[in-house]
Amino acid sequence: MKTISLHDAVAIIPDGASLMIGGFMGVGTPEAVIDEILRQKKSHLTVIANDTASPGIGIGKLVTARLLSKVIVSHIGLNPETQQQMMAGDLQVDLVPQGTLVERIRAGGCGLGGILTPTGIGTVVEEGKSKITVNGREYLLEVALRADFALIHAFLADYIGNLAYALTARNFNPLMALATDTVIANADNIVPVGVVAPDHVVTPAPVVDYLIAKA
Amino acid sequence: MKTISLHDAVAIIPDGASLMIGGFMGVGTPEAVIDEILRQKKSHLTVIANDTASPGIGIGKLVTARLLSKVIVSHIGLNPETQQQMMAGDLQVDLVPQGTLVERIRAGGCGLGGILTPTGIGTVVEEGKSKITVNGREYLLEVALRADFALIHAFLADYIGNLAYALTARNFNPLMALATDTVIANADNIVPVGVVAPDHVVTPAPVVDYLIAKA
Amino acid sequence: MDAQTIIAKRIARELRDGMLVNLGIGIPTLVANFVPDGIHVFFQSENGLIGTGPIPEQGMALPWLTDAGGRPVTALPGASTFDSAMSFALIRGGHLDLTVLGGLQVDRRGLLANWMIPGKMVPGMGGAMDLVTGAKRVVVAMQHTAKGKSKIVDALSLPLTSTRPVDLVVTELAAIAFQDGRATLMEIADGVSVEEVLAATEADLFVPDNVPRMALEPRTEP
Amino acid sequence: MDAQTIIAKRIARELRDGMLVNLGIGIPTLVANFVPDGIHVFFQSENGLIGTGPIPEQGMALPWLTDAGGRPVTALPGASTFDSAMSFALIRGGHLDLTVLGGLQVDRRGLLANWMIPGKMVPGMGGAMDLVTGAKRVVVAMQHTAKGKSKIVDALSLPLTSTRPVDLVVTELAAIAFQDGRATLMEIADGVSVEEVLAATEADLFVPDNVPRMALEPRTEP
Repeated sequence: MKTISLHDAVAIIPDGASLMIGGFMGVGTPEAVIDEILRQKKSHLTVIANDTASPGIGIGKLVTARLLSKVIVSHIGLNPETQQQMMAGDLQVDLVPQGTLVERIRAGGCGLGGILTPTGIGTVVEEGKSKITVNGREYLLEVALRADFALIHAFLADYIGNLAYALTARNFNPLMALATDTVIANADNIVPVGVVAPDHVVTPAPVVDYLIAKA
Repeated sequence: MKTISLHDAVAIIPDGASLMIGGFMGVGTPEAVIDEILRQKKSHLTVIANDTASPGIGIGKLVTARLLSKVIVSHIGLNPETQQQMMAGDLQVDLVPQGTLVERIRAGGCGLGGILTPTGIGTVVEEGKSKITVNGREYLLEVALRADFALIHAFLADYIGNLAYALTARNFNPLMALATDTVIANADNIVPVGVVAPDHVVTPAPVVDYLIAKA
Repeated sequence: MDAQTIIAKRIARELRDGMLVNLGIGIPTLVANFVPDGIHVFFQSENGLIGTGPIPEQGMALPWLTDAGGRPVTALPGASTFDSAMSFALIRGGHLDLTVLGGLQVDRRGLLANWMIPGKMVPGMGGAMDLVTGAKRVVVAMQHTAKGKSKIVDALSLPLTSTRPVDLVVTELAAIAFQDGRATLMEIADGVSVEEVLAATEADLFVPDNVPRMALEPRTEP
Repeated sequence: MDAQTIIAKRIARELRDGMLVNLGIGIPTLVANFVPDGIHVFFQSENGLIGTGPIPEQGMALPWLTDAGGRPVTALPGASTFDSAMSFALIRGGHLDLTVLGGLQVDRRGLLANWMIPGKMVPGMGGAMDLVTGAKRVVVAMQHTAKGKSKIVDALSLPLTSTRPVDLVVTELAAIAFQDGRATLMEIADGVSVEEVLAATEADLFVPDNVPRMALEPRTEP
């Protein structure tokens, strides 16, 4: 794990990269990292996240600035700009049921090839996918999802990279922290090693590649 | 959730039931529940657990008392009695790689039909199972596992059934607490509601059916 | 009483002590205002919270304690928070006793469409497909008609949410149960006749000899 | 120096700063005693711990802080604990930099057998299949021979652990690397000749022109 400046962390990300970004309607999204991506004008990004938040919030800012070519999300209902860019053909939007999205990300992080879920059977979601029957019930095979970078927001980090999250800002963050080649974490608080009880660490230090230093 | 005496909790379990029992080499196994199963002489049980511990410890006591007809575990190396009963044909032992066992239990608790794992491909573990290729890599389809009862050991419970675990006594417990029809929890400490921080609850109260009262 | 309040009060009568319940955005959220005294219900927000409490008082909100719509909420004593994998483990794994969702259309067998209007409105399914597929009981809270057209239709014209039929639809006019592939008129609202409900409903309804009034007062049994 | 110490000291030279490492039961456990000064290695116990520390002092053990063999350990500052699903997510998901395991046999291509002797000893695979399949680097720590017979064989006679070959085998006689399906004699222990290693090895070994001595002193580079 390396401690790194906000500028240098974002500078690592090339145009065209795929990013998993934590957060649920912007809650638990590393907002400072989003702002720095805007400042450095990264482009043609693919974003995997629960949703595109709202205009002016979190991933919504990236949509408005037209830095994204594709999003894989469960919900865009509270961001009319995402819908407009999708309808206009400017932004590819892959909609995935939320529980399936989270399991696909988890599978990517756990070395699993995929999972069998009953969700989506008989709906448009099943198009192009294998169906497998287990104990008389039909399931969709949903394959693992990985990305180049994970942008993680934590409430607490220690100086070797252990992370803990606060309340509903946890959401997709700990799952994404396992599912990408490079993990960049931004924490509200960085504390000395040993201060977070082992039972309260949610993301173990060794999976974090970069921890953004406090400015 | 009902608070229940140790005697009454175990009395619910019929002979022939399937039990998921938390613990890793006995650490995190609800020892008092094991002792009460012995006292009530439940028989023909199927046990799903990481291992059969050692003679005189945890699940090892059930093996020695010959109360089990089948175990689904990853490891029996530290319990010679399990090996002897297996060789003699008195106990059916299904050996499952540990990471596969935990994912099969997790799938059972999460409503998934199964998962695709690379573990076991090309070994005796693959016998009788489907192989599925995803992105050029071959995986085994391993199906979900459920049981009638989960016997859970926690460090902390509150009076509505929220559970938290201590250090390496967590292991399989929180996964098993989702994967059975009836969840019986025994905690070292039962504390007032509101005393455990929401971020530190590992097993949410609504999944616990019975909490064993302190004697 | 307005339509939303009628619907929410009726659905609150479905709550039982100890239930784990997920309320969708819109009318379903209102159900939390009518939990009967003396019972304890666990409300789950799919963004990772059990024990969702009321909207915080002025000045006491926390930006990272929110409901699934991103609005600040409170947490009741005994609340728990967790990641999205656990949240959907609870939903898909059969641990959720009741989900209350909005609907665009429900067909005569109880099949629900509630996540998109092709070419017009594509919010995405969010957690809806998992909720309908996985919850033990599914209740739809919606107005009976939209722009004069019945939302309880013979066949869906909008994309399906799940092959699992809903159990109950509650509108401002009626409560309709779906069992064995058939829609049954269970209750009619005060001041509404069976004929009015039938006229407002496109799907065939089975009408028992005696259709009671929809009760809205809190249940007193546990 | 006894065989176990030779093997453990040599494998400790594989450790690098910041690595996440899993040590199996037996000889592999000893590797933790020889971590070079100045580097920080995260030791994982697959029962749910990163930051495993030494055996506790007398009277300071806790029965629920143990290694994968159930023996009390300590936790270093910065340790974390988690459930078995997370533990194997780390192992199977490619997050583990190095795993050190015992072996019964390794074949000429590096395929490992280490979990059962049919009809004789069936401990079960525990975490071994996941560890060998998922870790970035797999090192086997074992004696070169058992009862006079080579454990580095032409073809396995015991059940396979994984189709993924191991990277390195370290014995008291030699270090042998497996790459591109071929076994290469990398290093020979002090006082041992190439001929002695070849005589004790059933599998064909590629022998480079110059085979250096196995270094056992701690690495000084980070």
